[in-house]
This record gives sequence, C-alpha cells and structure tokens, in this order.
Amino acid sequence: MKETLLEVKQFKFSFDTYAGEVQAVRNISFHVKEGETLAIVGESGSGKSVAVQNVMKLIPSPPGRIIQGQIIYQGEDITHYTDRQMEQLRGKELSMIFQDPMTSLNPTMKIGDQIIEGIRNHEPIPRADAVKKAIKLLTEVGIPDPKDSLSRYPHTFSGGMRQRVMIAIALACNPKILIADEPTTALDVTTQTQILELMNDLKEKHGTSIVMITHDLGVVAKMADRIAVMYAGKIVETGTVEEIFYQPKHPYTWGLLQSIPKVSSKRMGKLETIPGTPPDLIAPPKGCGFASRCKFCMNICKEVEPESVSISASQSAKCWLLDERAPRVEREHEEVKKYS
Amino acid sequence: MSVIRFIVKRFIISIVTIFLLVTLSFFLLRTLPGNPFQTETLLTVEMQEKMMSYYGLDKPLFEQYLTYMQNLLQGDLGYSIKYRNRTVNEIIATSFPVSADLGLRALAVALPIGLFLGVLSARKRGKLTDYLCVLLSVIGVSIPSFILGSFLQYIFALKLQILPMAQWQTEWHTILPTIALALSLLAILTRVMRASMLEVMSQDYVKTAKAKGLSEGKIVRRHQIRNASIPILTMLGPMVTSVLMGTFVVEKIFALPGLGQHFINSITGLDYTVTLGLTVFFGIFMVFANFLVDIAYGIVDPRIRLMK
Amino acid sequence: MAEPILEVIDLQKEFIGSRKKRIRAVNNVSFTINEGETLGVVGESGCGKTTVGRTIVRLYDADGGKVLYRGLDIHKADRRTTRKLAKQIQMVFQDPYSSLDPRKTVLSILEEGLKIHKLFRTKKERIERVYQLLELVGLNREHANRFPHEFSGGQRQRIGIARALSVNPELIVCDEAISALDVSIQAQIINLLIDLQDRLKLTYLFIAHDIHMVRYISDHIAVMYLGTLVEKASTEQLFKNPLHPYTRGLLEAIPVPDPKHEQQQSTLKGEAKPLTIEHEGCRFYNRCPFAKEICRDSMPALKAHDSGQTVACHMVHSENW
Amino acid sequence: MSRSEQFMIENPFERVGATDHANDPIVRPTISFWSDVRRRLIANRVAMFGLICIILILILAIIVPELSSYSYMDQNLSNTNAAPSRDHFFGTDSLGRDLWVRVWVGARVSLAVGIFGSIIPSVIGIVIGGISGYFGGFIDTIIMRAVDIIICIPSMIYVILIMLVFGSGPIPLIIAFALTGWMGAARDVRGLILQLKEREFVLASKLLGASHLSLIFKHLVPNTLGIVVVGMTMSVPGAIFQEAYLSFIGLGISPPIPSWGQLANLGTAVFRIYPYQLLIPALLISITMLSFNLFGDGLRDALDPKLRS
Repeated sequence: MKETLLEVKQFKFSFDTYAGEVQAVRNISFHVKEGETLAIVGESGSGKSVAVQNVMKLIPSPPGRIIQGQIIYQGEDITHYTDRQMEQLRGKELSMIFQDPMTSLNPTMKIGDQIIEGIRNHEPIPRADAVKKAIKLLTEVGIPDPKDSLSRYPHTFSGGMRQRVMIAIALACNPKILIADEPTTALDVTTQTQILELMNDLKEKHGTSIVMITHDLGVVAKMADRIAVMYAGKIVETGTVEEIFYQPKHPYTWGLLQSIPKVSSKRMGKLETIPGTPPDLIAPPKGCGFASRCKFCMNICKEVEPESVSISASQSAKCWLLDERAPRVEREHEEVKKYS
Repeated sequence: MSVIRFIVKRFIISIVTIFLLVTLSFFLLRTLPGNPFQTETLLTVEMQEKMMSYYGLDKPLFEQYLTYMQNLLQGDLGYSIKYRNRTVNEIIATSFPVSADLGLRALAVALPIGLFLGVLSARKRGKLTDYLCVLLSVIGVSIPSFILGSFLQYIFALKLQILPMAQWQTEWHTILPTIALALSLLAILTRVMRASMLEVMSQDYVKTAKAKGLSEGKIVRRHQIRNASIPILTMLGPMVTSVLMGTFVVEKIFALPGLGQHFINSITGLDYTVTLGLTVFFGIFMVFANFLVDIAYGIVDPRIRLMK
Repeated sequence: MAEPILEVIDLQKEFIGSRKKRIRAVNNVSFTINEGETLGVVGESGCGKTTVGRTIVRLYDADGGKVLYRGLDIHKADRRTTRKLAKQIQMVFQDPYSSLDPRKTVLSILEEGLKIHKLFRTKKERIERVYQLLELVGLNREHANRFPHEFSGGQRQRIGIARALSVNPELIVCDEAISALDVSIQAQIINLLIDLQDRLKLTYLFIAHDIHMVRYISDHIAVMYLGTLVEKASTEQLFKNPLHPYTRGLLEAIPVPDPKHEQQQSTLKGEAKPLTIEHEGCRFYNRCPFAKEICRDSMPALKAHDSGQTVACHMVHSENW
Repeated sequence: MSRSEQFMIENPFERVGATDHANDPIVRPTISFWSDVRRRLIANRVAMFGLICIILILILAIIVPELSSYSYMDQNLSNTNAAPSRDHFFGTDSLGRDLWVRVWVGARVSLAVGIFGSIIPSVIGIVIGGISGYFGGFIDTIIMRAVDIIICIPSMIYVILIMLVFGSGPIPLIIAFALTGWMGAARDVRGLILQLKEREFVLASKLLGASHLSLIFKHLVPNTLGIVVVGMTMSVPGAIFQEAYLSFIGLGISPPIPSWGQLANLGTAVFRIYPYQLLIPALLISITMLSFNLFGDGLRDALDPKLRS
C-alpha cells in the first residue's frame, strides 16, 4: 500500500474582493499518494487552481483567506505554517509549474541562475557543483546544448523549451510532489505531447507524485491515475481514471465527457452540451451548484446540498440522484469508449 | 553584435539631436531683439557698433553660425560679452563643479531613500506605512524646490539658527540646498518605484521564485527589485534634467556660485554667448546622460537589446 | 453540386519579423469553399491560419495571389463593391473579451452594422432587429441594454456571432471562435453555429487548433504548417487516412480522452520556428521523420493523391511510399 | 430522519430539469463605464478633497478680484508690508498693494497657464500621436523619429529660449509649453492607438464597413479618453510649477501682472522679515499642485480596469 503524502480536508478558501466575498473553494477534500498522478479537472472559475496553489500557500492574504480545513503533508498539519516554515517545503518537498511558460520565468535573469538559485537555496553546495547539477537537469528535460543554455535568457527559448526549463527548476531538489497548473494549455498540441511524455518519464524515474490541473480530458486520460472533478468550488466527483471515464456518476461529469464530439460529423446529430454558465461564486446557490444546468435537476437539488456518496473504495460523488429515493436515470450516451 | 549596433544607433541619434539643438538655439538667440550693449547707458551708439563688430555680431548670421560651429567642434564656446576677458569655457569650468556637486548630492540622497520607500510602500500595500509613503510622495511632488528652499532657510537658518543661511563653503552649507533639491526627486522616485514594484509583485515569475522556496527577502532582492528598477532607469535621463534645472533656483536662493546663477544672469543681461554656450553645454550634457541611460537600459533588460 | 462561393488562389502574405527579417506568413495557399459548406483550417500557432482568415475578410491586403468571392477579386474591388462585400463576408473573433467594445451596450454594438449599411429606416425597426438577433443566438431582449463585461465568455461569443449575422452575410470566417471558451461552452457555441448554418444557409471558414471541434463542424479540412497548406481532404478522408507526415503527427499528438487508448510515442520532435522568405525546400523538413535530400532543396507542391485528397509532400507522392 | 425532510420540500425528488438559460437573470445591476468611474471617484475621499480644493480655488480666483475694492495695481506707499488684517486679509507688499487681490489675480494667471499650458500641448500631442498610430507606416516612422530626437532636448531650456524670443507673459508661456510639451502625450497616445487598433472590436467595426472617422470617434477616442484625461490632469501641476519656476527666475510673467510664481519671487526678497509674503503664494502653489495630483491619482485609480470587479 502506497503511503498518503498529502491530504486536504474540508478546505474552504475565499477572496475578499471589492464586490464581496468570492467563495473560490467551498469545502473540498482530496489526497495524493506516493508516486501517483492526481488530476483535478474543471472549467475556468471552478476553483481548481486556487485549491492547489493553497497547498503551497502561494496565494497572498489578503485578499485570500482560509475559512476552514486542514492541509496535511506527510502527517504534519501545514495549514497554518508560517512563510519561514513553508520555505523549507517549497521547492524541496513540493514544487510547482505554471500555465504560461512565457511569463513564469524571470526575463532579466539567465536560466542557469534561475535553476542554480533553487538548488543552492536548499542544498549548501558550492556553485560549481550546482552548475554541474543544473547541466544534468537541463539534459534530463531535453534542452539541447545544456551547457550553453545556462547563460541564455528566457526570451531566447520557445514556449516548449521554457516549459522544460520550468520543469528542470521544479525538479531541481527532487520534490516528492510536483504540482502542475495547466502546464500545457499555452502550448501547441505537438509540443504538449512532448511535455506530457517528459513529465511521465520523469515521474517513473524519480517516483514523484504529480497533481495535475487541467480542463482537457485528453490530457487527463493520458496522465492521471485518479481524478477529482471540480465544479463551482467543490469536488463533485472523484475516482480512479477508469471509474470516472467508464462509470461516472455525476451529471456534470457526464456532461463534460459528452461535450467532446464523438460522432465524426455535424450531419450525424447534435453535440451533447451543458446549457447555461457556472454560478457566480460571490453568491453561490444554496443547493447543488450544478442544479440550474442539470437536466436531471430535482426540487431538492435547488434547496439542499447533496452529501458525498461512496460508490466504491475509490469513487465518490455528490449528487441527489444517488439517493435511494431519487428516480433512476441512465446516461443517455454510454458509448464513451468509441473515440476515433 | 546586436549590442554594438544598438549603441551605435543610439549614438547617431544623440549626435543628430545635439546638432539640431545647437543650430536651433543659435538662431533663436540671434533673432532676439536688442543688443547686449544697449543696457550699458554709458556707451554711445558708435561705441555700441564698435563693440558689435569686435564680437563679430555685425557679420551675416550664417557666417556667424559657421564660425560658431567651427569653434564648437574644437570645444571653444567663445567669450562672454559682459564679463570681458572671461571665456564661456572658464565660466563653466569654475561653476559647473558646484552645480554638479549639488546635483550629485541630491541624487545620492534621493535615489536610495526614494527606492527604499517605494519598495517598502509596495510591500506594505494598504497598510499605514504605505499611506504615509504615498502621502509623502504626493506632498513631495507638490512643493516646488524654490519654495521648500526658502522655508528651510527660514526655519533652520533664521529661526533655529542651526544651519548656515547661504553660500557654499563647508559641508554644513550643503545640507539645506541638498534637501531642497532632493525632496521632489525622492517623491517621484518613491511613486514610480512603488507602482513598478506592485506591477512586478503580481508577475508569474515571482510566484515561480516563491515556489522554489526562496525567502521573501531573496525574492525581493533578486527578482523584484531588479525588474522593478527598469522603469526607474528610463526615468534617470529626465531626472538628470530636472536636477539640473532645479539647481538653477536652488542656487539662486542659496546664493551658490553654480552654473544656474550664470545662466539666469546671462539671460537677464542679454549675454548671448554665455546663454548660448551654457544652453549648448546643458544640451550636450543631457543628451549624453540620456544616451548612457539608454545603454544601461539595454544592458539591464536583455529583451530590449535584442529587439531594437 | 454546390457552387464555390470562395476561391483562394496562391495567396501570399509577408510580415516583417524581428530584426527586419521578412517572414512569409502565408505561402501560396489555395482552396475553395462551396456554398453552404464548412471548411476547417487547422494548424499550430504561427502556421498562418489566422492570417489567411484576415486576408479573406480584407483586414490584410494580399502580397500575392487572389481571393475570389463568387468570382470577384475582393482585393481589387472598388469602394461600392467593397461596401457590399462587407455585408456578405463577416468574421467571428477569438477573444470574447477583446472583441466587444467595453464602452458600448449590446444594443449599440449590434446596431452598428445596421446603421452603416442603412438596413432599416427607423430606430424602432433597428431595435426590433437587434432583439431578433439576440433571440437567434439564444439570448433575450433584456440583454440589449447591458454592457459586455456583464456577460460570461460564452454569452459574449454569442453576441459576437449576432454582430456578424446582423448584416445578413453569406460567408462567416470563424477565427478560433471557440478556443478561449471552456469545453462545455465550446459545444454550445458549435451547436449554435451548426444550427445557424442550417437555418440561414451560411458558409463557414472555421479556423481552429482543436481538431476535435474542427472535425465535428467541417465538411473539408485544410491542414497548415508554417504558412503552407500541407494537406486538404474531406473530413472523413483526412481522419481515416492522413497522408502528410505532419498531419499524421498532429493527429497522433492529440490526447484521446480515453484512458485505455494506447497512445503511440509522439513522432514529432521540436517546435515550429518561423522561416524567412529565403527558405527553400519543404518547411516541415527539420521535423519530418521521413525527410530526404529533395525535401531540403525544393518545396513540394500541393498535388492530388490517388486516395482522393491533395497533399504537398515529396515522399507521399514518390513511388515507394 | 433525512436532511431533505428537515427542509420541508414538497416532492423533493420530483424532476424539474435545467433552468431556461436564455432568461438567466443577471444578478448585478447594469452600470455604464463612465457611471462606474464616477461612482468610484466619488467614493474616493482623497480625490474628492482634491476636486473640492480645485473648485474652491477657481471660484475665489473668479470672484475675489471682481468684488474687492482694491485692484492688483493700486499702490499705497503709506501702508507697505502691512501684516494681514481685516482690511487686507493677506497684508500688503513692499509697494503697499493689497496681497489678497494680487494673490487671486495671480491665481487667474497661474491657473490659466497651468490649465491651458497642459491642455493645449496634450491636444497637439493627441492629434499627432493619434495620426501617427492610426495611419502607421511612413508617417509614423517620420513622426516618431522626430519625437525621439526632440524629446532628448530638455524642454525647460526651450521654454526659456522661446520666452526670450516672444517676451514674457501668459500667452508666450502657453505657446512655449505647447511647442515643447506635446511629445510625451504623442508617444502615449500612439502606443494606445497601436494597441487598440488591433483589438478585435475595432477590427469587427472595420469589417462591418465603418469609415475611418467613425472608427476614430466611436471606438478609438472613447477608449483612450480616460487615459488622456488622467494625463492632462496630471500635467496641470507640472505646468503650474513651470510657470512658477520661470516667474521665480524672472522669465515667466513680468510685473505688474501678478502670478503665484512671481508673488513668490517678490516674497523671497523680503521673507526674512515678512515671511507671510512668501508663505501665502507658496502655500497656494503647493495646495493647487497637491489638489491636482490627488484628483489625478483618484481619477487614474477610478479608470484602472484592473480594479473593476
């Protein structure tokens, strides 16, 4: 049995804005085990980024504010760690790469220095050794001419190369968990594949756990061991990758899976869609957040929030349809398996 | 390669600018009504004409211009018309050090304090410290140096009598003029640095640095300040200008023997050659200050170097 | 047999890149679109697909070649014809945030085209038309007096579509019209576009990088790489039998949303870098796993292949393929 | 007892389906851009303080010289350097002239120079920058090269030279400011227009067949207006300062017409004995500059789209 590295319990997080309190994350729980990849899937504004950036405490407060909950890393409650304490974890135990490789590297600093800086921050080794290590890292992430690249500035690299550099920085101190916040969204498809393959290779090699945030189900299928589906600040369904793709229980998950065209042409029928738009989290609805867009919506859904129902040891979902009193509904299109 | 091209290009622009500046100043000043000898009531019309021809002012304008340019290329700015036997070069040689000294002192005070307050203010955004810094900077830019100078004199020299009133003799004499000149600079620097820091603080690469586990102090020092200083660099050119112009009035108030005194006196006394000479000197000085700033800018920000 | 509504012939467009290098954004691109059909144009960033779209709507002038709209060269049209063309060819833009003027109400955004072309005599008729347009795209008349920032991305894109429709165009260029939206919203917009196509007999040029959606909406697909059109085929054909090595790589690279799908290791290495106009040879040369000497030295022409599609590749057309 | 029963919902498990989304109510009220800006500006107390000061000073400058029994030129050599009193609120100067009147006549001059000396160059800059940015190409290259060069020359030197040529007075001052102060605005506006021109909503209008004029006035101008207004407001204190500075060194406004800078100049001569003669114009210069700065800051914050929520 793999050990649980990270656990987030009943976590609530809000932003205080000009217009009022935005409840970005509304009571979520998830965990990450050693060596596995957890994908958090959701649309923009679902709170998926906020959820994981909080693990590293990267959101400034104010405007951000923890309302309740715990973050436990290797048995230790780090929820209220000070910045000083977090600095020991960041980069060494937990690392992060971001969506836009164009802006996440310091434009006026040579990439070598940006890598070495991270290494020497956690390991008191001489600069020469750090340089060697940086070259090794760049080779590992597939940067051509790693030695010369050390003294180049970020803007001389392409998007894909920059994301490789970001990965090198993140992996510099062999972290146990790598958090990847939409790491390939800003990249082209052919580049995306290369980066995803690189991440998978490095995960195999170092046994790093990955928390991957994405909206792309294709990426999820390729990378994830387990999936958490987020909607309107909540995790509405979680399970293994097979469970979510083949036996999803939540209507939102159904909708997400069906929004991808499976039939090959417009002449063959309309795309299944989720009508409407996600709720405004300044005034979240009191019942299920998805109720107004759900075609199976019942009276109770608008009034009372559903509790999490376990379907198997690894799968659970929050939906009133899973209540025994609810009418039985079937997904209308079961043939998720047939893609191309 | 591209760095050299960049420097050469900037250099050429600077030379063209100086040429235009000199030409324009020359013709503007020469079209002024009256002649410098009119004010001296003792001179007869005949004498005036004689003086005019002695200084070459009766020749065709274009010829004068050519002569002037020739002399200028050799670094000769001509004679003062008023102070007989003093060359403009001499005037500059004796008085520029005073102005430069004052200006540098003001910069030396304003730059570190202004940058520090700007960084402090941005880091404490929305707190009392921030409000105080913002208040200081708004007030600072709203009090002209000549007014501040007069009041400093009134309070510290006249009422409290702890600092000398005027003149440029001991270190003590430099304190009040330096403060008078430095305050508005400091205020502008605080303002710009604050805005720039706030911008940088919200950048993604700062998040990356934080995710590496760097301490706040290291992030501020290594990542934020360097990038936030880039806009400050672009300001340095205009700032040198404003320091120099500021010295004019501060010199007047504190009776300092600087360039500004001579400039103002030459204007009121219609001493063409001195006005022109000093204008040309200021112009060249500032164009080169701007040139150096541009180069520095290119060195600090590698993106600029490659773009231009 | 449907008639061609738009013919693009040897279209060329250059830009001046950094350090004054001339970059050929579009290089001898040719295609036709039949009335009532949809042509999808796919490719990665920098492949010139957006430039093609913008040249067709006359936001850019062509540096070579022709764009014929119902046989009429749109870049040589006189002022009156140009005005008429403005009514017939419209565009839906990528960014739902920057494509609507933040200072204007939805009503005045939708009214602009009606006013310019004097489509209605009275204000009342115009407003009525705006209401009709809003309902057409799945919004309602109460939305007319709102400002763009009050809408979600999907709703804004609907407004953008309504604006394009306001002057009753025949051809609509959709420039990455769904790329900035969330998956569930993308499907809504696609459904709307298809619905409108059926009701209003529209023709689409659909530019996108997401091949799933392009596949769904398009009758034919053109694949672009670094300014050149590398392959053109009916949608079905392209997916069943992609010929050009780039098309293959592109299709392989798309992650399939099915965990059991065994994905091959990607065959495409590296990234596309813009080439100057002096570049000779196939533009895909340095990334192509099949490249031979001839590919370096000469640019392959777009030729019909036995299997029915047209491809620009020396290797595909060679005998031992 | 299950949770649903606690909430007393009728038929809790009856299916009702998705809401009709075309009729999605928009929760927040409609606010146009400018009314939003106004609301935020009014909420900004510091900026409002600045605005009130500006209005107050303007009103005093307009009415005081009209209502006062003294004129700014009336000398009274038997009552020189009098301290502030009920007869002379601000006292008298070394020629026995009433300072209260002189200060407010000076305010007219200083404010006129300050306001026109910032609006006129800004307008010139906007037109030049706008043309440069909108039409681009050759015109743009020429204009921007010229600006590159002119902007290197310290403008104050030029103002001084121009003042020497045209003589002193408010009109020559404004001309001098107009000739030397437009480059900054031109650069900024050009940059803005270049950005806006590529924004998709402008392209969309162009596609609908909008003419150049309508593009410029319906889209580009409204969307640059805010930044331009802020720029103008922020350059008023600069112009007031320049006038004061020039008058202080004896170039700007020449006697007997007063301006704040000139009153300050006269004040420095005697301020060791009669400090109020410097204090009053100095305070007014500072308060006015401060007010414009505060108001300008507030305006900029109110317009900043980043703060919009």
